[in-house]
Amino acid sequence: MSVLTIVQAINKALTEEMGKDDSIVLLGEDIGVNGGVFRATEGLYQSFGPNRVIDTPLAESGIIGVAMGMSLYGLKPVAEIQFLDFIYPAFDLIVNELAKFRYRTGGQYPTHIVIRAPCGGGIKGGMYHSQSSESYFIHTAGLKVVMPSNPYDAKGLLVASIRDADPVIFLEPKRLYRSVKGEVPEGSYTVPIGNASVVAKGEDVSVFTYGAMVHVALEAAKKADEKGISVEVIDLRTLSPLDFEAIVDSVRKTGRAVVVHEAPRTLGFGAEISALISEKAFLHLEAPVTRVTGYDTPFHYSLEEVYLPSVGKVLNAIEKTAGF
Amino acid sequence: MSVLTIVQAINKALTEEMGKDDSIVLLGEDIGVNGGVFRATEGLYQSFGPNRVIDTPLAESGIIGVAMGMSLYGLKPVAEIQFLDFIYPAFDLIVNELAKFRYRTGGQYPTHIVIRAPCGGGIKGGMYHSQSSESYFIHTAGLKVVMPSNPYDAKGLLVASIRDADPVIFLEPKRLYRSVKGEVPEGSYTVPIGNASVVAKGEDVSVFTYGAMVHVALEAAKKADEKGISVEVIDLRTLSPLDFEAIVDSVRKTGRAVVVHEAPRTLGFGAEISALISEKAFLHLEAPVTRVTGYDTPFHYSLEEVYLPSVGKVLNAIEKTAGF
Amino acid sequence: MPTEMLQIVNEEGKSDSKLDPDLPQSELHKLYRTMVYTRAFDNRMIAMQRQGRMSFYAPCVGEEAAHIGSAYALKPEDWLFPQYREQGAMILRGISLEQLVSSLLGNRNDANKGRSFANAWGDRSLNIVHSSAPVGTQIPLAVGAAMAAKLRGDKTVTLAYFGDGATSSGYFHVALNFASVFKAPTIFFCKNNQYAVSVPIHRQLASKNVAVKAAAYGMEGVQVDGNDILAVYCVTKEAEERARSGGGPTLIEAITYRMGAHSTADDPTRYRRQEEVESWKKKDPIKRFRLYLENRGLWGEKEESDLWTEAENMVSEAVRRAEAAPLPTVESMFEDVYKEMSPALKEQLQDALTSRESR
Amino acid sequence: MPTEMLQIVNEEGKSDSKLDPDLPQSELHKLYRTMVYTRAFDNRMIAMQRQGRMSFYAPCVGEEAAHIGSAYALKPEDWLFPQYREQGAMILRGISLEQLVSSLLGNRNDANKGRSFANAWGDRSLNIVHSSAPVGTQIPLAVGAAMAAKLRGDKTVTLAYFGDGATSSGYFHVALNFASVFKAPTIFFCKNNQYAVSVPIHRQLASKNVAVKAAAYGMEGVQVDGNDILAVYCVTKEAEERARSGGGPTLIEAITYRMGAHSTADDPTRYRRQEEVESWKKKDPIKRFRLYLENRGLWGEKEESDLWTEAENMVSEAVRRAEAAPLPTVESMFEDVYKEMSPALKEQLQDALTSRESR
Ligand SMILES: Cc1ncc(C[n+]2csc(CCOP(=O)(O)OP(=O)(O)O)c2C)c(N)n1
Ligand SMILES: Cc1ncc(C[n+]2csc(CCOP(=O)(O)OP(=O)(O)O)c2C)c(N)n1
Ligand SMILES: [Mg+2]
Ligand SMILES: [Mg+2]
Repeated sequence: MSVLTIVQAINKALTEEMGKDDSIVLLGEDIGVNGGVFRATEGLYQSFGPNRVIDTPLAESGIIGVAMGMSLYGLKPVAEIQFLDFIYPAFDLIVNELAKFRYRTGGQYPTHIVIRAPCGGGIKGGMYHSQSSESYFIHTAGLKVVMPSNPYDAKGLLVASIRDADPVIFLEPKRLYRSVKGEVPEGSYTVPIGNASVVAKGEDVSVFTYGAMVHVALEAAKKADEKGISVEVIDLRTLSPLDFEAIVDSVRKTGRAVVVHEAPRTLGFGAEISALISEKAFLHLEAPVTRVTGYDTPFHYSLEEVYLPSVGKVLNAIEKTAGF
Repeated sequence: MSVLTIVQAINKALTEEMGKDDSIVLLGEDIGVNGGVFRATEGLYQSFGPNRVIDTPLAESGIIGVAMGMSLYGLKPVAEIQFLDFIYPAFDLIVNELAKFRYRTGGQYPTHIVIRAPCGGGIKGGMYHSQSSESYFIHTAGLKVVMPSNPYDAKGLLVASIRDADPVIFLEPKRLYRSVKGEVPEGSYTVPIGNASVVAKGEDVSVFTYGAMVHVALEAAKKADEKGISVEVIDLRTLSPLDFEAIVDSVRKTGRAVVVHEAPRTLGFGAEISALISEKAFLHLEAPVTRVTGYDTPFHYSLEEVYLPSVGKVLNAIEKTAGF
Repeated sequence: MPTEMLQIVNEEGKSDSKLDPDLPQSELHKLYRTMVYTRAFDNRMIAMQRQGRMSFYAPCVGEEAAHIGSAYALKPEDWLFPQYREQGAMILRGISLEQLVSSLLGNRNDANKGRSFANAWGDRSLNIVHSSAPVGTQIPLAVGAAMAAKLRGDKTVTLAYFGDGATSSGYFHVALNFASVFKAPTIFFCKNNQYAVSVPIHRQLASKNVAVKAAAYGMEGVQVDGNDILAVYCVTKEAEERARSGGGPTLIEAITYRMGAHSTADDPTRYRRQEEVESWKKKDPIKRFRLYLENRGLWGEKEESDLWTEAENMVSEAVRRAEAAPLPTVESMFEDVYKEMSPALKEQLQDALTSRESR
Repeated sequence: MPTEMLQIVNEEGKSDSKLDPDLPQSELHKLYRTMVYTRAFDNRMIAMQRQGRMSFYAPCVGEEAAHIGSAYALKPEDWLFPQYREQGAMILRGISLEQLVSSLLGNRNDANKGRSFANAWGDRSLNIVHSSAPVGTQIPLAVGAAMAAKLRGDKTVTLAYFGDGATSSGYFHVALNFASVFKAPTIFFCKNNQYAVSVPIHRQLASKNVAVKAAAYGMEGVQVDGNDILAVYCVTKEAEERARSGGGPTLIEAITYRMGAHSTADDPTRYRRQEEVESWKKKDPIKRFRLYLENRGLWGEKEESDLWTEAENMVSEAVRRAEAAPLPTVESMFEDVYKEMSPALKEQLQDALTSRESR
């Protein structure tokens, strides 16, 4: 057990899994000698050499295409996309090939791949270093989508993703990389894909969120508590497949729900959660499901604090929902 | 006034607008001498020549990139993507550049572009000639997304899109190209972007849909009527910006809503409609908003009738909602 | 820099004896049989589509030498990444005719479980990666598989087929660049059939030819007469040896012609003249190889008519069996999206089953 | 096929008199002044970022000759499509220092309205299309603008700047292919600064160099000493004349070196040796051009120190003014997503205003 940051936990997961399974290879831009621009792959090039920690030319379609070809052959590639904002040159390969390969080949060619990408705002990176585009991947059948919010989950979910037989988009909230620390066990453990986690128990309002917003929601919950509103905060952790039982269970209890995410509102994940709650817990609902989200604009550079959901905005929504 | 198919109405819109405004140019694969694989551009090469009807090399990123460059310079390109399923090589340019150009340049460089693409199933085209991926574009701030369901709207919306100063993704339900006919006026008229249309008036249940599913919904509505359920069918026509007043008005009246689309369920447009109804008409709702959608699988080739929403499925949903 | 297109057998079926690979008779017959089977298959599938028994088909008429000759140069453990117009390579490798038809029909016996439209063949056990419709995506996959093989210490070579149209895609460039940087044992095999649907090669690219593009990657590039199966075999063999011995990738451009329509949905009279088609008929790769065999005394009228009868019967038999198979089950529509069916998909399967029952 | 890198002025500042374009003294001074202003600007921005007054900056130290010399060869009506590391070209064209700083700070005076991160400069009135972060996207845009100009009958030329890393992107290939097929009047200007962040050129590509890639498009390709501003000017001028007279596109590879870090977030000591950096310091383009001017008796100590004082003062003044400006308004965050604010955005603007008030 040691206290690690998220980026250290990710590094540990990669190091330990690569040590155990030599079919795991890493590919990405600047992940080798340089150790990754966020240092997630620090030391791995030195430990596993250039054949397993591969610095690629600057082409995301090459990274994903080549990783997919490797996986068809039997390897388990873990690709790093330097920023989620730069994944789109590979979008065709991800949506039309990666997500459909097992299906269209009648199960003959599964693609055992993890795509890691730092996501989200909060580092003053502007519209091309802050995007939260999980909706595109959640909407795509055949992909799994995972986003941890703390070091323990980061390691456990990454190990689970690496061992998962399906392609996993593993999103890392970059503003948490070094700002959140926590106990992380040495050695192997997994956090199962598909299970949400109740990070604060409560009775009056359920808040569903994930990634960096978990911490914003927890702070808002604390403030709401001071005002006499008991808030349950659920960290979804896995966005696809979704743990909708956990969502329904919580709403059955509280009758009120708020969804928080950084991604733009329209067709952000909040829309799906809201629709699911309507379908599965309609008679339990005592207030409209409220969304606190990024706005339907490109991510703003100098006003990022206005753009992002804040403790204040989440608290507002909790109060409004509780008082409905 | 003449009776035209949708593909003829589109052809008319292009012909008339190009005749009036020589800054309009067409780009795409096989749109020139060949007239487009669906014949939407038939005769235009002959009328306007190779400088304005440009057969491109096989690269969607080239089509969209070059069209965008042309629009920066002051032209109004209309790009054809042969099938919506093949738009993804240009996804980066669409999401990271086209959608953000006006914004990131402080309004200095708007991009006046229409991207036309045949979409949807029903022609036994399998997973790469049947996709309904409107969610990706609706979720992307900066794009407008339009989908007509009949020849009149097809012409009027396309003219409006060509004249619109923002980038428009113009989706054409290919199974309707020749199967739906209707009166289409000669000469100029527009159907405004942003307005839904009530295609059947009703009192008990509202059905929200668009594109090919409008016809499925209308048939289901007729059958429901025979069973004593009065159904209002709303053709959304414009998916972004959305006419949410029309949605809310209808739900205020009926208290019950069904959304129908071909796209996969999770984060399909039904999710957003459901969330909006919850937010804006919660107290009017007497039943959960029900979604009838494609499934969360790649589009199936030989079982496409099982995959697609059918009159039977929509009728089921209407009855369930009405009886809730 | 490639300057000349390699040809071994000319249009009269005469071979250049200095270049002829002198394959044994049995091998020559195998190649010719595969060509004829492929042509018979094409003819029949086009007819079936016209009869409304199939939704769509893309024939390879005229291009048989290019893909059969190249596939023949590889070993069974080498991996093929087809585009979609390589029926002959599929047949040569051993995908059964019935399987090819089952896949086109999307029936329950289809190894793709009825999910793939048109020419999306492949077979894991034969090291053929199923083609898909999006043009060009297979090219980087072939590079990745080759890099994996190299990493594993296997001597496997991979070959990606693609058309002249596909050379315009970003994938072509990205894949050739990766392959050259990582010295991947990959053969990039371009079937330049002069058209991408209606777009002729000179509007697809402005370089002298496709082969010269190899220079952009410091790679060997070679042009071959794609209607001369022996020449195709020889250049591919050379590329295969280079790849297998660690010499890295090769770009091959096979000059051929799409004698038929792009697909059953296409009408080529809209964009090309009949004289052009006629001029290429003289270069028909099957006719040429038959003349070669006849010139060498290895083939005659009798063998020819027997072979055609046999091929057509085999295709008919395959069609009969494939058409007898039922559609896939509704359950199978929800399988293989993931290894395990997700809770959401289980619900959706129930919905599909219920809807089917209720009407 | 380009065989040799063009150099006109050597490291001692001696020019080859047969090649020297013999620019008038005032023009030479203008070029040198722009180089010095650019260096002074870079130095100051790096310092500001270290002081926490700016979130991020990517300097162009060492590459000034490449982009200033090339931009100088064009006319004001020609369009520039920068990548992000061409501050000198921005200054030469006339974007004010204050505007450059305002954009980096994202303040209310920023013409981009505070929306763009880092080096995303541009100006509609100067025919500079704002750069963005995604590598390579500007290349096809430049081709489209050139095709539009040609269609309109304008004599405009467009120039796309990009790095060695960007040559690996699909955009590079797709754009050069379109440009060659349509004979677009575009100059593709690659600033080969030897690195893409940490990845050295020989792991980025395996061709002899970048310039040879022109052959893949039947295009002229030329290599130039990117630290020699006169040589850069001359090759770009030639390309500009070819483009303007209907001769089509050119690919230029300027050999230079990124003397500093990739950006303020980067630590180059992790991936390259100090000796390498030192060896390139000898080739510093500003030093070389100063020697050239001195050798020709056009420059001296006094002019040098006056110029530096002036440049530093001007940068300071620009910083002072930019830092005094407030942040953009909340309203402006919702403008320019569309020409007219949509109903949904109006609602969201209200939400943003309310949230801001409430805490
Ligand atoms: C990305 C993409 N864009 C467009 C299409 C539609 N399309 C199918 S085949 C084809 C032409 C392919 O030409 P080529 O690569 O020369 O192969 P050929 O058909 O000649 O064998 C086109 C445009 C597609 N399948 N994928
Ligand atoms: C598509 C994309 N992938 C990755 C990045 C991250 N990134 C920013 S600059 C850069 C290197 C660019 O190298 P080069 O083109 O040589 O330009 P230079 O920085 O050397 O001027 C990378 C990888 C990006 N901006 N865009
Ligand atoms: Mg072709
Ligand atoms: Mg560089």
